[in-house]
Amino acid sequence: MKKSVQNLKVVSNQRLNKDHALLELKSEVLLEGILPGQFANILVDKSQNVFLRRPFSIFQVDYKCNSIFILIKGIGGGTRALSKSLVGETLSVIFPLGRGYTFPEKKSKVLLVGGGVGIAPLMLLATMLKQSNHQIEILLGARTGEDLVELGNFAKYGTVHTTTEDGSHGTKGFVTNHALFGDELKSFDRIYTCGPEPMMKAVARLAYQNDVDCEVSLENTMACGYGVCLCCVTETTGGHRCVCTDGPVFDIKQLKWQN
Amino acid sequence: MKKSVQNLKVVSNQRLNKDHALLELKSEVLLEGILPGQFANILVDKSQNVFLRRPFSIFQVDYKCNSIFILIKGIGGGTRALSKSLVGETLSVIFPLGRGYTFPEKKSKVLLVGGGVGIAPLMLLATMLKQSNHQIEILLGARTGEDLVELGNFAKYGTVHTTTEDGSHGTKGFVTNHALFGDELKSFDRIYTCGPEPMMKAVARLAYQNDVDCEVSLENTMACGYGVCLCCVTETTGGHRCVCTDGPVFDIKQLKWQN
Amino acid sequence: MAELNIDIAGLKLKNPVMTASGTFGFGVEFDDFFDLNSLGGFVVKGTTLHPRQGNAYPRMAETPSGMLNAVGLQNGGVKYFAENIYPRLLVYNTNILVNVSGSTVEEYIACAEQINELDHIAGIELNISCPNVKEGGMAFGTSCPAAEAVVKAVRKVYNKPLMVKLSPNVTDITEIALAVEASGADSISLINTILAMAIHAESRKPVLSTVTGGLSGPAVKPIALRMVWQVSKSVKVPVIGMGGIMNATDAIEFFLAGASAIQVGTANFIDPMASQHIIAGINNYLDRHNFKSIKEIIGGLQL
Amino acid sequence: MAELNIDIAGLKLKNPVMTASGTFGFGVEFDDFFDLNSLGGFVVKGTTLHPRQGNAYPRMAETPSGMLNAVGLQNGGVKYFAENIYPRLLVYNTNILVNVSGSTVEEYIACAEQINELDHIAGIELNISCPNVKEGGMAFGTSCPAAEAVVKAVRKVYNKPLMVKLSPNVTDITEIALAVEASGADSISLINTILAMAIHAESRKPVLSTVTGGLSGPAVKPIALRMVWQVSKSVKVPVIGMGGIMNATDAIEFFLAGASAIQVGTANFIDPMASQHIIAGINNYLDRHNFKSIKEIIGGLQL
Ligand SMILES: Cc1cc2nc3c(=O)[nH]c(=O)nc-3n(C[C@H](O)[C@H](O)[C@H](O)COP(=O)(O)OP(=O)(O)OC[C@H]3O[C@@H](n4cnc5c(N)ncnc54)[C@H](O)[C@@H]3O)c2cc1C
Ligand SMILES: Cc1cc2nc3c(=O)[nH]c(=O)nc-3n(C[C@H](O)[C@H](O)[C@H](O)COP(=O)(O)OP(=O)(O)OC[C@H]3O[C@@H](n4cnc5c(N)ncnc54)[C@H](O)[C@@H]3O)c2cc1C
Ligand SMILES: Cc1cc2nc3c(=O)[nH]c(=O)nc-3n(C[C@H](O)[C@H](O)[C@H](O)COP(=O)(O)O)c2cc1C
Ligand SMILES: Cc1cc2nc3c(=O)[nH]c(=O)nc-3n(C[C@H](O)[C@H](O)[C@H](O)COP(=O)(O)O)c2cc1C
Ligand code: FES
Ligand code: FES
Repeated sequence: MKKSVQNLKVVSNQRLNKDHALLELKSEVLLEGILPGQFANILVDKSQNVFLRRPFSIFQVDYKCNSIFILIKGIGGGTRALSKSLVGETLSVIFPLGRGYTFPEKKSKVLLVGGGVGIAPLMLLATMLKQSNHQIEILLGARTGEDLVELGNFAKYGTVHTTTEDGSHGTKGFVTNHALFGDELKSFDRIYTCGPEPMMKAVARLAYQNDVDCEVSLENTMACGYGVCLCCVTETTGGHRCVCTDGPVFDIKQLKWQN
Repeated sequence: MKKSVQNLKVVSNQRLNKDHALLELKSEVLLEGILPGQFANILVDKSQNVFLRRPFSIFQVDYKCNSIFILIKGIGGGTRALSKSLVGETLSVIFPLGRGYTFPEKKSKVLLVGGGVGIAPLMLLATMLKQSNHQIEILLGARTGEDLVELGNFAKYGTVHTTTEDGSHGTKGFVTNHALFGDELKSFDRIYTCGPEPMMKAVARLAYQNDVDCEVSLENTMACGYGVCLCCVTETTGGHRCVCTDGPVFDIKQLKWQN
Repeated sequence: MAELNIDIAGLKLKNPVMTASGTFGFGVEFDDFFDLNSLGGFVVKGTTLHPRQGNAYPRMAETPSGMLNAVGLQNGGVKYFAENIYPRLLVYNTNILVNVSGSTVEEYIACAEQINELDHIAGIELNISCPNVKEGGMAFGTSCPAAEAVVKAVRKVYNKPLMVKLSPNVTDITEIALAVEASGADSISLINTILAMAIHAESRKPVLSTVTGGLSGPAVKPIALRMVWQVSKSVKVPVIGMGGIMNATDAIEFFLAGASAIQVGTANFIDPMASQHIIAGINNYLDRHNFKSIKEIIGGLQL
Repeated sequence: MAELNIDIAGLKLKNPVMTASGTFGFGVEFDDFFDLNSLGGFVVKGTTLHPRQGNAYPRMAETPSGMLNAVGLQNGGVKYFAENIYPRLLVYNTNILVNVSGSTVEEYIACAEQINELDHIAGIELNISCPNVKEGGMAFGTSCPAAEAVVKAVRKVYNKPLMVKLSPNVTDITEIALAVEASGADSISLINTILAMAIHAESRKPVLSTVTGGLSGPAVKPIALRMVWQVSKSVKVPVIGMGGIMNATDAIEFFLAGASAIQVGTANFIDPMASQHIIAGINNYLDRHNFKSIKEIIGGLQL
């Protein structure tokens, strides 16, 4: 789908817990072929301290209703204002942006690892992997059990495992403390991950060590979101590359994350 | 009442016509002795292009409910955002500010002349003049009949006359075209006016010519609203004076408006 | 419909709206959004003689009504531009300018010489004002002798319209403007970004890898407007104004202050369609006020 | 509760939060809002030898995240201050500074001499940076020799702490800072407002009666922060930072950049309680990060 600036109508805003909201945004333009990992850059016009757009993964696409879903965790002015969007309002959204996760060519066993709001791009990914009949294990980490959202929906697409830092849900610790990162790891054909950078680096390190393919989705701060400001670069084997256009999804082999 | 910064709760927001709204704001602090012509400086925190507070006359005070009323005409970012305030929200308001209209010492015949949203300070003025049994004539001017608001409430306090530029309500023309500004003008002890500056200047000129006392309420742009920035000055017989603290109400004799 | 076309010392613009270097990529990135031929012109990314990796991430900080950048002229070098980008620009029928930077006068010259060979490039915007590189850059734009040296040198090797872009980081912008005019600039564009800084209080670290960066966006508009006004009163060559222009009203302010054309920069990030809305809004303003041509409002501030 | 007290070259502040000249009246206007003794200090309105009417209305323009002012040092003159305002300030138990301006060195001297007689005034903030007056004002702050002349002259007649306030409208702020330090300044405050302009597109007129005015507020914060950082690395005297400080986070940024104290300016207009919230917020920050004293974060930026 060609990127464009659209005014999308908020058709629902579901509060999932104290700081997560799920927005459904309806488009007037026919949605087509949005890839998991692609994102939307949303204007925040009701917060005095926000100037730039804010990028959000496309959490889910409902082609029947012609709407996209955005999962928002309120952490600052922009995300908090957006998470309070009223049904009926319109939001100015540039989408779809960036390169998404790639799909395995043959039937594979894949591991999706999400940390915090980094679970956002994994829902659409899980949905589409399931359509191609891959075997999917999903590992979601958070600080506490209360911070874990949408487990039920993830369960539709694969086996869901969890870790929490306080042990209130699933394995206690970080995602990489989970048994999946033990001997079993080698059995996966590919790992897809998104979350805080230290988490993704830890996942990437273990993927390297176990020689498993791994794609990560970066969250560098962005000014434009479509490749013209050169603000969002990450160091790659090919030099500085824009996370917004060459990513946000990168194969860890492109990144200098070996150690 | 001592001026203070308060968070006032919006208890009602009534839309009067396409661009006028009437807000009722409830205070936690006991309201006392607010004078007509005094104003409130309100923070606009939901509009990206508004930085400074916006000043508004105190339209009415309900001491029983401990609330003040603000009449807002949407003309730009600040007024439009405020006129959309939701019931239940709080607004940061500094009030009461400035010097209000003064009251005649003896029982008098007074004329209140309001133009556009300049009618705002006249409602509380009319209310309080009525309490002291003065004889009150109220002349309200607007562009069209649709722009005239709150006529019914004004009628509780005095005889209401109107002028409209298109003649759709009352006398056609400006307020100074009304018969009240003919021979009858001399019969008034005092004129109180608020509205666009050209209107107030025309009223002041006629008041001078007919030797009638006249108080005007100015609307200079303000940064602080309480006398510390010196941005809102007007030229007076005593030099530059702050409209926010020495006014907004001035006796025309203080101003250099003779011609 | 008022007339929007304007001649900027040899550059024939169909309308006075251009887009600013570093905020518009190579233009091609906007193909999805609108037809680039609708623009008066566009200025491509800052180009240098040699390829540059630019500065390390983070290169951006959001600030009140603005942003800092410290991109540091990341680009493939002029040769890469000529070979890989230039061919893709041939399809556009509008004025394309290349923004040229360098660390030494020699680099400026060598880069300009190569651009002189590119027929479809309408002109050079000489960047003597980049605050985000260690050597050269802004230094050329903050002293009259340095500015004169580089403009004179490039003037000698470049035959087409030469627009010189000034740095706002100076005590007296008119001094530099006059020096640049006397040295052969055909037109003057301003402002580049203002040297500034952002700190992350919680981590006690600078937000940018380079500590300081360049401020742009609406925050700088009042400063830019003042400088455009000062410069356009001082020089005879046309002035191209920029700095925080977000909408047509902002653009009109710059024309009134004396700009013959404007560039849209940071606004492109907030709304890729900004330049389009601005063109439409200028038209609307001229019609509403019964002006027949954009020329009638240039320098039209009523004192 | 961390320690907030700090010594600024002889000025003993109970906390590092002052309020800025021209944004705090004579202080007395804030009595309704809070107890002024809670402040580290406050700087009263710009005062000149002779009374000044200031500029004509309009003197103010709102801009994105900021404002322009062109008050033009309206004040009753130093004699009026000494006779009518000073007596009202005797009740306060905090550092009160008088901000002194002049059109000539002689005026500065005469004004400072009279303030030298006022026991309850803790120091002078020498304003060599006002962009809103025709003569003098900013001119003293934009050239080293002029800055030196005025600071040396005032230093001779004034025995108490002398804070010199710099103009940001310069190519290299450290040059001026060093000149001022060498000439006897006990401390340096910055920044004053940035020369800027606003135009009303519909009426095609300048918004301000003076056409240009001084920009303040959050819009300038990144520029102010950069200058405070540059200056505090260059000079040995304490630096007092200001420019767009709206909340405690902003204040912390200035301390990290090297400011030993800060001044709250335009924020007073948005919230008269701003300085109070900032004091509380600084306390909270220090506690959260386990700092025992404000001194631990001054210049604490981690590069
Ligand atoms: C491609 C992409 C996809 C994303 N998808 C989602 C999503 O689906 N759901 C979601 O809730 N969030 C997502 N994010 C993150 C989201 O964009 C940020 O949380 C948001 O921009 C923060 O805006 P704010 O105004 O709320 O916070 P701000 O006030 O801007 O920031 C709050 C704090 O977070 C820090 N911070 C903010 N962003 C970053 C960053 N990128 N790197 C380091 N520190 C940062 C700031 O320094 C500050 O301390 C995504 C980001 C990217 C780049
Ligand atoms: C003491 C006082 C009492 C007031 N009482 C009321 C009231 O009760 N109800 C009410 O609706 N309004 C009142 N006003 C006017 C109100 O404050 C302004 O309409 C408001 O500040 C405009 O803000 P905005 O953001 O909507 O418009 P902006 O976007 O700030 O301005 C819109 C347009 O109006 C022009 N403009 C705005 N204010 C002024 C001004 N003061 N002088 C000249 N031009 C101006 C601007 O230049 C611009 O062109 C009062 C003003 C004062 C000073
Ligand atoms: C991310 C970014 C990159 C920039 N790169 C360049 C550049 O390469 N060359 C240049 O002359 N100006 C560059 N600029 C400056 C802009 O062209 C423009 O002069 C400045 O941003 C002010 O305009 P604005 O406020 O409309 O953005 C850059 C600005 C930004 C924000
Ligand atoms: C309305 C107004 C009047 C000012 N008057 C003076 C003054 O008389 N003397 C002075 O040194 N600075 C004056 N200033 C500058 C402020 O003290 C301060 O340096 C500047 O506004 C930057 O800080 P801020 O962004 O926090 O306001 C004035 C500023 C404003 C907004
Ligand atoms: S965010 Fe602008 S290039 Fe990526
Ligand atoms: S608005 Fe600040 S003094 Fe009147």
